[in-house]
Amino acid sequence: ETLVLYTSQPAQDAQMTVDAFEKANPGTKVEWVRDGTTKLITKLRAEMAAGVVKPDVLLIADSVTLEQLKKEGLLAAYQSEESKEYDPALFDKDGYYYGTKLITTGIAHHANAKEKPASWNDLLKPAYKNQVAMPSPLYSGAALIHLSTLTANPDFSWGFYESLKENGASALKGNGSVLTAVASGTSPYGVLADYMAIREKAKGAPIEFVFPTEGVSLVTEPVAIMKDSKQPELARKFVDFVLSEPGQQLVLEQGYLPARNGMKTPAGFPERSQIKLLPFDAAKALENSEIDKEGFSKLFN
Amino acid sequence: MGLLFIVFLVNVLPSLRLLGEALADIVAGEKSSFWKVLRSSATWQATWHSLYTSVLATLLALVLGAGLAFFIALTNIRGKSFWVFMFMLPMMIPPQVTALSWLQLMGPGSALLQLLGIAPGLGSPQPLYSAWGIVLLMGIQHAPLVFLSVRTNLLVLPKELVEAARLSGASQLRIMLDMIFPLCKNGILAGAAIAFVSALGNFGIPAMLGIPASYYVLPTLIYQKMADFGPLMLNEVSSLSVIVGAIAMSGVWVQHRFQSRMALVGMPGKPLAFDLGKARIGCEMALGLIITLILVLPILALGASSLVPAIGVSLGYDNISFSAYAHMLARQGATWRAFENSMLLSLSAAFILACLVLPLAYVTVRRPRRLYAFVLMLLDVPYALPGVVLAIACILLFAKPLPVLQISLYGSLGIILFAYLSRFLTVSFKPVHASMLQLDGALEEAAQLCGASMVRRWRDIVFPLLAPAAFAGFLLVFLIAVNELTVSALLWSAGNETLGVLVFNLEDGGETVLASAISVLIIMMIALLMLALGIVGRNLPKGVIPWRN
Amino acid sequence: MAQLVLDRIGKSFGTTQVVNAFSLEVPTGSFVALLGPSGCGKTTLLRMLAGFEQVDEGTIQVNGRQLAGNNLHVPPEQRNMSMVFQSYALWPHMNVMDNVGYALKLKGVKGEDYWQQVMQALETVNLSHLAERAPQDLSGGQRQRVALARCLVSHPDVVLLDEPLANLDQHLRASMEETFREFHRRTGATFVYVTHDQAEAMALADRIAVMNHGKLEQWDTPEQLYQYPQNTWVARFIGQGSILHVHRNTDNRLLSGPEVMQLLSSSLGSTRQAILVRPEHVRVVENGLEIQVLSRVFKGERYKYTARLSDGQELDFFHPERLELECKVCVQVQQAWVLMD
Amino acid sequence: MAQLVLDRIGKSFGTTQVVNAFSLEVPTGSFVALLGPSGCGKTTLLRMLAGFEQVDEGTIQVNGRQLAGNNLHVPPEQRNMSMVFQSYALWPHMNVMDNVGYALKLKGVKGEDYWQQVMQALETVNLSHLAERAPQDLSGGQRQRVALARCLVSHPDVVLLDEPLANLDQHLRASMEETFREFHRRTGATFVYVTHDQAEAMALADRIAVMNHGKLEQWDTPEQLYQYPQNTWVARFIGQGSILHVHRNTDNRLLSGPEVMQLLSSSLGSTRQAILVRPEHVRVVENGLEIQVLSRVFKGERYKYTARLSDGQELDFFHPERLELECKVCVQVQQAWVLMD
Ligand SMILES: Nc1ncnc2c1ncn2[C@@H]1O[C@H](COP(=O)(O)OP(=O)(O)OP(=O)(O)O)[C@@H](O)[C@H]1O
Ligand SMILES: Nc1ncnc2c1ncn2[C@@H]1O[C@H](COP(=O)(O)OP(=O)(O)OP(=O)(O)O)[C@@H](O)[C@H]1O
Ligand SMILES: [Mg+2]
Ligand SMILES: [Mg+2]
Repeated sequence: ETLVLYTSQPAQDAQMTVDAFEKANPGTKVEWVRDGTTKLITKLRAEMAAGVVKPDVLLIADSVTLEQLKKEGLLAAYQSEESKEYDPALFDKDGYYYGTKLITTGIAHHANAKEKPASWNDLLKPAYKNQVAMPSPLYSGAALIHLSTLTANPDFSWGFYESLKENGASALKGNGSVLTAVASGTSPYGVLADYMAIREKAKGAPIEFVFPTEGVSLVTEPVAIMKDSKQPELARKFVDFVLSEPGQQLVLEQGYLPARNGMKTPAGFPERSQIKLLPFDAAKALENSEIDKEGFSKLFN
Repeated sequence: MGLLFIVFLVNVLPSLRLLGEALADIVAGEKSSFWKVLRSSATWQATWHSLYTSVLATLLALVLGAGLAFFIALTNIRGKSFWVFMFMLPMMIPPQVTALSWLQLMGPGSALLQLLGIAPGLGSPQPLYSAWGIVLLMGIQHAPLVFLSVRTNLLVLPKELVEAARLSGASQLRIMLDMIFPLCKNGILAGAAIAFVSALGNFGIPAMLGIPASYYVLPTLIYQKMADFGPLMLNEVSSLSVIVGAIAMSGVWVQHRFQSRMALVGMPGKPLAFDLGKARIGCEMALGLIITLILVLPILALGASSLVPAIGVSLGYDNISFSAYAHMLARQGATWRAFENSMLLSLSAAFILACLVLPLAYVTVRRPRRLYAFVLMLLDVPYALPGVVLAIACILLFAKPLPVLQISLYGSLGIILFAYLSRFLTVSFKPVHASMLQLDGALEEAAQLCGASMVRRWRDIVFPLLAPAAFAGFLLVFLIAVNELTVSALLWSAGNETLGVLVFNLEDGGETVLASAISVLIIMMIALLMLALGIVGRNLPKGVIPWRN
Repeated sequence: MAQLVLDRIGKSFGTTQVVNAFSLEVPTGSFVALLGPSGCGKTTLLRMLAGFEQVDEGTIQVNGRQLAGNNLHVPPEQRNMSMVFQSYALWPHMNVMDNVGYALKLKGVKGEDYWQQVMQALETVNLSHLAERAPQDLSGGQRQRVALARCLVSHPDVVLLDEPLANLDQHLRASMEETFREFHRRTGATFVYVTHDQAEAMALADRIAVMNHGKLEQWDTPEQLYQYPQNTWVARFIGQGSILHVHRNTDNRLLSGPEVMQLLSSSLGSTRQAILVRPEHVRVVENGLEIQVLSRVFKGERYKYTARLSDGQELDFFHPERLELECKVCVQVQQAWVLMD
Repeated sequence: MAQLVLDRIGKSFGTTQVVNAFSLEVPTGSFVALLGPSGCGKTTLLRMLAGFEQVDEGTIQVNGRQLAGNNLHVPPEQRNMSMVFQSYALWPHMNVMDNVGYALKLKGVKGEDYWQQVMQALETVNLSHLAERAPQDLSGGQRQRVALARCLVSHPDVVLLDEPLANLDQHLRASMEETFREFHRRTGATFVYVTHDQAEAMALADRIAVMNHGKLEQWDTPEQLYQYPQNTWVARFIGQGSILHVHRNTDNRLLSGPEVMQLLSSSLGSTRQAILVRPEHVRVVENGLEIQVLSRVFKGERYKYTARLSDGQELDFFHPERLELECKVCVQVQQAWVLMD
């Protein structure tokens, strides 16, 4: 029996997940394709246009994308037993998708940077003029969620982005570019996903990660089952596996915050309870995504 | 006719499929995605940016590529083979790497600038994040395309033509302007057309340098559209691609417009040797500097970032680490498989194309028809499209098993090969076509009278005379394809990963160090391969292997 | 007798008519020269024979088999002809030997046989010592000789030669002419020989076709052509000679010496005619027509002079001795040919 | 007088010595022909003069200024020479007019002036009607004429011509020869003219250098060369003529008719010598040396015959009438030149 998985996890992590699943379910085989979320969805769209749908399970970066697919009726609902152990904010209440880990977006800075930013609003100070890099929501799903989270938040709203722009912040392509820019000192400060900075720092890179005082935005790397899956049974098993305790243990080993309650945190991260999350609503974010992107591209073009 | 059919299949079909997708909802009138795209001001701004950067980058590539070709082929500079070899290599280095190494070179972390004491402070504005940066890097990246094309052309110039001009009293400069340029017009145009089309479709460099400066070109805009997960995404992406295709076609139209058949009667002379006199050593140093900038520095940067424990750490004696290489050897399975796949794909694509392109060039030159002229313009479209878009077209075409044969290309290496054939057809076609335009027809006629059938004539006369150009095309395709990323990114599947995909996936996952290590290995392997070819190629006709004189 | 027949062949490039209703019947095995001024269409005609150019009008037949015309076009490789190109068209990627032997290779000739035939062809053109050279490293004449050897090595029905000796010196030329004659005799092939050199044409050909502006002007044996040119243009073109205008008084075409002398000394009447006086028919004598020497060209064995008659017309003649310019001498004309146009 | 001086020039390609200790002094403004068999090194010599090939040994000077030799090499563009190439070397990307006018453009000639000079050059070669054509669309002879016009339009000190008339018909050739003479007179430039055609060389040149295997064989005026060749090779090469072996009996070099006739009828002694008999010095007479006709070639105005003497040697001669092969005739030889080798 073969299950087809489309995932945006880094290749090594994906391989780990798949190996563990295959081990837990002898006789099954997982064919997986790894790519950026954008490309995966593009591939999926092209397949759909050609009348063929390959994947059974999606495990991709953000919930907004899945919300869109759900709206189009492309996903299958499944009420997993494991969901009991999860914060209801982390999965779709109809069971269309489940968050598997917590990837927050905070502030990274070069180890030698003059300033030590502590809050989002620090980035608007004159000392940071022309020094801040961030991933562009036009390319990165996580960045879009970050944008939606902030703009929907009355404490920030669009004014925050306008000020950022005024302060000369630049939008790079994705989180990878921001990491490189910060670590190499091209831009000493950056808006970045937590695990990237923390993992690099562990390897010795001159980079620090800060969870800003106002809170962080969050992507959950959700898993979902395609409606046209030819292996629905196996697909459900996969979802259960990812959400199960051993599955979450893997997440931990890979260096991410697991989504499941009661798990430990990986080295370099603060306690789960100390991370303050900014509120987020996937459905609303989807509704606003056009306006958000438009607003952003107007601002930064 | 069969030939045209193959070309149609490989080349035109994907473009048509995209056009179909773009116009799929045209019945929706005002609301259709095609109109929507056309009405959007972002589209036109990106179009303008695309044109601007591509044209300028083409000019730069022309100056660099043609300049070096002239320099190396026409002067009495020493070590010609070496220079040719060195100048072929930059094509191997993925644009992102070049971009990155330049960014690092000119950024605050630059070891070189720090050494000189002129390193900019942390976070100071990066001059490369601009249209000019894009132009600069694309120009350098595509210069070898022009270089090979022009060089091939230069080698067949009858020396009397230049000598006659010298006797007329033309200075070396005038000879360049009045003789060499016009006589190499076809090669220059062909090179320029490839460079232009490459620049038009280039995603890596504008993404790296343009996005931070909020400078969007069509490929980055297309990518942006793809991040728009809605159901209309494909139509909009296709519509934008239609614009790219249209620009590419008009570029190629310009090329065909100014290209002319110009049979060079007379024996090709020994490469002309302008005497540089005392300037020679200076010129050699300048060449060395250029090579350093476009080749050595990026490779050093790559090497450096493959040896550090983590990105951003500056390399020193104490922290040098071979862990990336060790890691790679440990999981050699995937690396080796990717290497095999890429080799297989690029070599077979290059080979099949060489076989396809020779008769195509022949037919279009010897029996010109209007239809051919049109087909020739279409040839460039798949190369001009951003790779992702071409990949979409291929998925659209092949996601279902082939109608009659019931074989599914999708999910196999086959579909990647198909996409490569489609994409690189023009790359291998251009040099051959340019050479064909200058082949004296009497040579073939003489064979015809000896009773040589079409096939024999081909084998004995046309093929050997076009071989250098065909090999140049082969090499170009091979070099570009072996690292190819954007097309294979959407088309690969487990077990079918290519080198480009491997590197990209590592990079995307933040594993820059590993990615650099693999890149270094790739470059080393290819360089070794090319050297080996040079040795094996001792028996090939003169001029076939560019770096053997 | 079976033959090569051109029937009202026409060819235009764009709007210029290059060959115009050209008809010719060439008996099999004959040696024909095509003579005409530069740009008159000789090469074009040859290329139509070889099949490189489509004929626009008319037909070409060889031995009753139609080769071209009426929408038929037998490709060159099936015509069994061979050709020496004006530009030689040597293959730069093959050495001399391979160039010459290519046709043999195509026919499957191999080994000792191949080698012998090639070497023999190279020997006839005196090039066996250069068999391994690349064509780029040969002198102009040597290239031409390679082209010749290449043409002769196969055994074609029809051999087309486009100025094959233009770059050779007189001796090589004479010996190549001999080679042609010999080869022609041996093979019985039909030779069509394009040249601008009349001496060559006359020395070699059984018959000569004189062409002008794409049209056939005269088709005759060399002797006939020289002695009895059909019109003024041919008279001017073939051989040297002066065309003089004299009073018309007879319907004879060939005028005897006394007749010419009488015409030249009498004044021009209302009815005129043109006569052709060949320089060899003019003798310097003690008493005769007085003329004044205008120019002198050294020709080795003799000088060629142009002189002015008393009425201002110019007359060419040969004389073994050196005469000073402007001096006056007396000449006698021994015969002349009346031109009708 | 200032002049072009070649001093012991040598040149090898690989191991073959192509030009060998070649010395020549050419007075300024003279018209020199370089005559020699195919492959003897004429083109190579010309290319060294122009500066396209480095000389291996020796020096070249013009008007006392050294151009080549002793590690000096003035590049072609600074030599103020011009050249017609054997392969024409027309620039395919320029039309006829631009080809011709290029040198003028380089000199900054513009507008009306430019146009006039170019058109004039084209008119001298009869090509003004083709000014707009591309060289590819010209016939062989037309291309050659364009090359000529191109060479003549600038005003070079030295004009180098490599078989410039090889592809032209006799009339065009004659008129081009006239053009050269005229041009030479007008400009006073030094002309070095390579040709394989002796008639041309003799008609045009003040002096002729005869070359063989890269060596200078004789350097003389045309008349001298023709009448008094220095050795057997030159005698054979220049003009037509028979070389006969006769008994040596005198130290005279120029033999009178009776002397020759006597030598020819007496038997060959132990000491032999070679004599050169030009065909024009052989007359068919009633009584004389009996010979048998072997071959006949039609030459227009006359026939050229080869005949066998009673002792088996062969003799060439001209005769206006047609003689049958194998028939016997009597001839008289009017003079001969003794060859010393
Ligand atoms: N690049 C070369 N390598 C070797 N030999 C060469 C090269 N170029 C010319 N030769 C030889 O040098 C000799 C002289 O050549 P050159 O072209 O000067 O002859 P030429 O007198 O002009 O003859 P032609 O009348 O046939 O043009 C020839 O025997 C030729 O084969
Ligand atoms: N491709 C072409 N387009 C237009 N005109 C052409 C073309 N080729 C030849 N011509 C013209 O056709 C005429 C005949 O050319 P052709 O080559 O047959 O002459 P030719 O008799 O061989 O002359 P030559 O003795 O000079 O070689 C010439 O006036 C030439 O300019
Ligand atoms: Mg011709
Ligand atoms: Mg020569």
